[in-house]
Amino acid sequence: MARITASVYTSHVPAVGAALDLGKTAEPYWQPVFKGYEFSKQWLKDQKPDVIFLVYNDHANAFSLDIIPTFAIGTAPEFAVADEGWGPRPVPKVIGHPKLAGHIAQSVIQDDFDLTIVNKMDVDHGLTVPMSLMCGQPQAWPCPVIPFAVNVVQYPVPSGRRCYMLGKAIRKAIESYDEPLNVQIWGTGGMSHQLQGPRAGLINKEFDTAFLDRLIADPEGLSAMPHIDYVREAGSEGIELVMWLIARGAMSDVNGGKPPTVRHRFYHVPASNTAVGHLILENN
Amino acid sequence: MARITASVYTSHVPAVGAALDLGKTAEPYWQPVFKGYEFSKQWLKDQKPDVIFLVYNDHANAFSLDIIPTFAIGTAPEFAVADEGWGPRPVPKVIGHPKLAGHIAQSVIQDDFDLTIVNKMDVDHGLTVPMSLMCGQPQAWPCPVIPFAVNVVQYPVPSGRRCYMLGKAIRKAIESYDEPLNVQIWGTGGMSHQLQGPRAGLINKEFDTAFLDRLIADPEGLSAMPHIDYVREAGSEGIELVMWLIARGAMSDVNGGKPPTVRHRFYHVPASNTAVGHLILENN
Amino acid sequence: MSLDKPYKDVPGTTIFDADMSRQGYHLNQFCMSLMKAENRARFKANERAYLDEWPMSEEQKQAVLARDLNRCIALGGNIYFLAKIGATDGKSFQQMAGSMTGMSEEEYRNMMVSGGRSAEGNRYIGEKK
Amino acid sequence: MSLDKPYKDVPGTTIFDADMSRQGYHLNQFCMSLMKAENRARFKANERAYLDEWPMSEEQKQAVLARDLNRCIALGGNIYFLAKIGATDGKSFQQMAGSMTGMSEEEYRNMMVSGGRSAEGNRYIGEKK
Ligand SMILES: [Fe+3]
Ligand SMILES: [Fe+3]
Repeated sequence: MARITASVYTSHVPAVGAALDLGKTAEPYWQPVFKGYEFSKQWLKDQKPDVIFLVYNDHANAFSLDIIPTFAIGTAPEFAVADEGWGPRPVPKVIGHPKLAGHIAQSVIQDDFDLTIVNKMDVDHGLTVPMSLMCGQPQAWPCPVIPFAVNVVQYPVPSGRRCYMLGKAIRKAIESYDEPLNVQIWGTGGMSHQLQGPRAGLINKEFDTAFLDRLIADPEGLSAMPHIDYVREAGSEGIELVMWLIARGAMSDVNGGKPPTVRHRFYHVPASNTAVGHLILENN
Repeated sequence: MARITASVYTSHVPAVGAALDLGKTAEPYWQPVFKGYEFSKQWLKDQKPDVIFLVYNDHANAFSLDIIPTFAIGTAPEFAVADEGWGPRPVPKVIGHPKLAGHIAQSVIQDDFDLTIVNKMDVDHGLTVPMSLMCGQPQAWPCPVIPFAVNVVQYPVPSGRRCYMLGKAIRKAIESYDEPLNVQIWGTGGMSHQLQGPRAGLINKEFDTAFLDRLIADPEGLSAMPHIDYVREAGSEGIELVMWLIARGAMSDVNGGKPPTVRHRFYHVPASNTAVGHLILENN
Repeated sequence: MSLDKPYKDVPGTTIFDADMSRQGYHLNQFCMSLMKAENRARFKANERAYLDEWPMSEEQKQAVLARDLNRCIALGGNIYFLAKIGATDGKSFQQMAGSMTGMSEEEYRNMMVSGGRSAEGNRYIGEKK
Repeated sequence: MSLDKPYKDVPGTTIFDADMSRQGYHLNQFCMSLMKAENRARFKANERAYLDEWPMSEEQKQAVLARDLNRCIALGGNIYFLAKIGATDGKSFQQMAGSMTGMSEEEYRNMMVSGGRSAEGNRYIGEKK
């Protein structure tokens, strides 16, 4: 049977992708950011996941206001890299895993999550920046990726609790898949940031630190935090952090297993307008 | 405050639309079908709803396999009539109610239903045939309509239970809307039919009759019926009947109020490949 | 996949699930393309050439050319998509459905007028009719 | 609408909810159109003429012409959509965000390098800073 071996959490700041693509990683401004992912790149090479289930949000690239799915699962064989207005990032296209993705969709919908199934979707920096941070600049990504897009653009976004419960349903789905796959689940976005209005530039290190602490030790309690706390404390775009709860809900300890090992933890301010947070949890 | 005054249930057979559009309603084959809606047309005129919340499914017209939302709510100001392959039906375009639809979306998503919000969508016979049956052939539809599309094409479709609970959430949303609107909720599709394979043409009058009886008297129990019973007993396309449970879940009696009055009930076989069922329940 | 598929034992019936959808993706998207008058005209002018524009399997193309809807469904086609072929051919939904049953058009129509196909004997594969 | 909007008391912050989305629909869809190089070129050649192709309000058009992102947001714009205008103008996300704060580009950048804007005094409208 397939199993979830680890979860990875990371910001997906577009400027990080630009810094990488433009060869600026050694600049003093960017150097500390990329240093925080050095361990992670080696770790991923060693772990050799067969599939990454990658939770992210689209930023008005694949989905306009014409159609706004709360949860969209990508079941296509491949996904092109979106042109976000300055040409597509020079990174490999994303190879999907239609069979596992279809299986997850079938299982999770039967568990009363009202997914939208998507067979044609360009993936934006929300997905490609985490891949770049974790994999560097390879010719091809190391394994297939199942893109899972969450609406965090138009309010109301799904609640933290809903995301956490969805993670549990995704775990159940993956663990009922017949092939012995090593699956990782990644939650991306955040940490504190606000991109709009006179309050733009908000960063709340205390909030972010507490969020990381609770994500590790008390995800169930953390999942009860209402939207307004994210907005007030972590900025209007800090709401992206609800997506981390999907990955966390899929871990063993909250489904009757053992506590995970914290393999890596990193926090840095700033990257462009944003606080960068990163965490790796391994199941035991 | 807005309130749900009644629910309407009806098949949405495309051939019924064609019969109407081609002036065949007086033919012996079609006459009994349209006779079953004579009461209903007058009733609707008398009721003068301000808005109709219309639950239906798209039949591979608005949504291809590129994107398959489990639940999609139409929040646009208007919706064009789909060209299903032989030109759009000669019926009025559908005027939406963006403000109420947006309100419902906001409320229902916060109640953990993972809707897809749609601002551009052509509506097919699933929506327009019920409108024609209930309104005849007017120059404009008598009131705004909020289209609510349910995936019943690609399995797994949402469970009956999920649909029923969604109806309750929709009721809560509508009843929290500030304007004093008279809102009807319609559930469409069904009854027993199968359009594919050697078993095409299946009709199960006993099942349909029992379904109507239970929809009236025991909707909660009925909502527990698993998909396989629909498929086995009512044909592969009989699964559309789960949509009726959304409308039923929005009625007063299952939300702490009084039992509804059965204003009208009709059943006829056949219309093309399909058993036609129709029911009007009024809240008290 | 180890998900339950309890619908596998219903006779003469194919449930369009994730597996079928994956298999039939290009077949169904080809059907969808027939919603445009321009594409219908091109398809009618040269069916084979039009089909060759789609990454469908040869089996799927043959099934479309033969208008063998049962075969199309076995290969991942869904009836609501396949109906676009029928619309292109000027067939009604009743003609299409009937064509899958092995009955003549008249036999099928008569069966429907007489109350349709009974569920008796049609619930389980191998059930005594 | 009588739904709770607890986010109305957060200073300098507009939550893009159903009401804002309805108001800003055409403004945001205009922004989305700038994802195509061809449309960017047409917009740059004659901004006013391009805007006039969209059923936006005059206020919305003026806000776009003035690159007044705060005004755009007040009129229903969403920052991820508005970012397409910035991309067309060759502005970074940091330049765009900074332009809404009343700070110079350098001041904003320095604030971010020094740890960003504090949440202290920025949680509630009217809160003492
Ligand atoms: Fe983001
Ligand atoms: Fe239907």
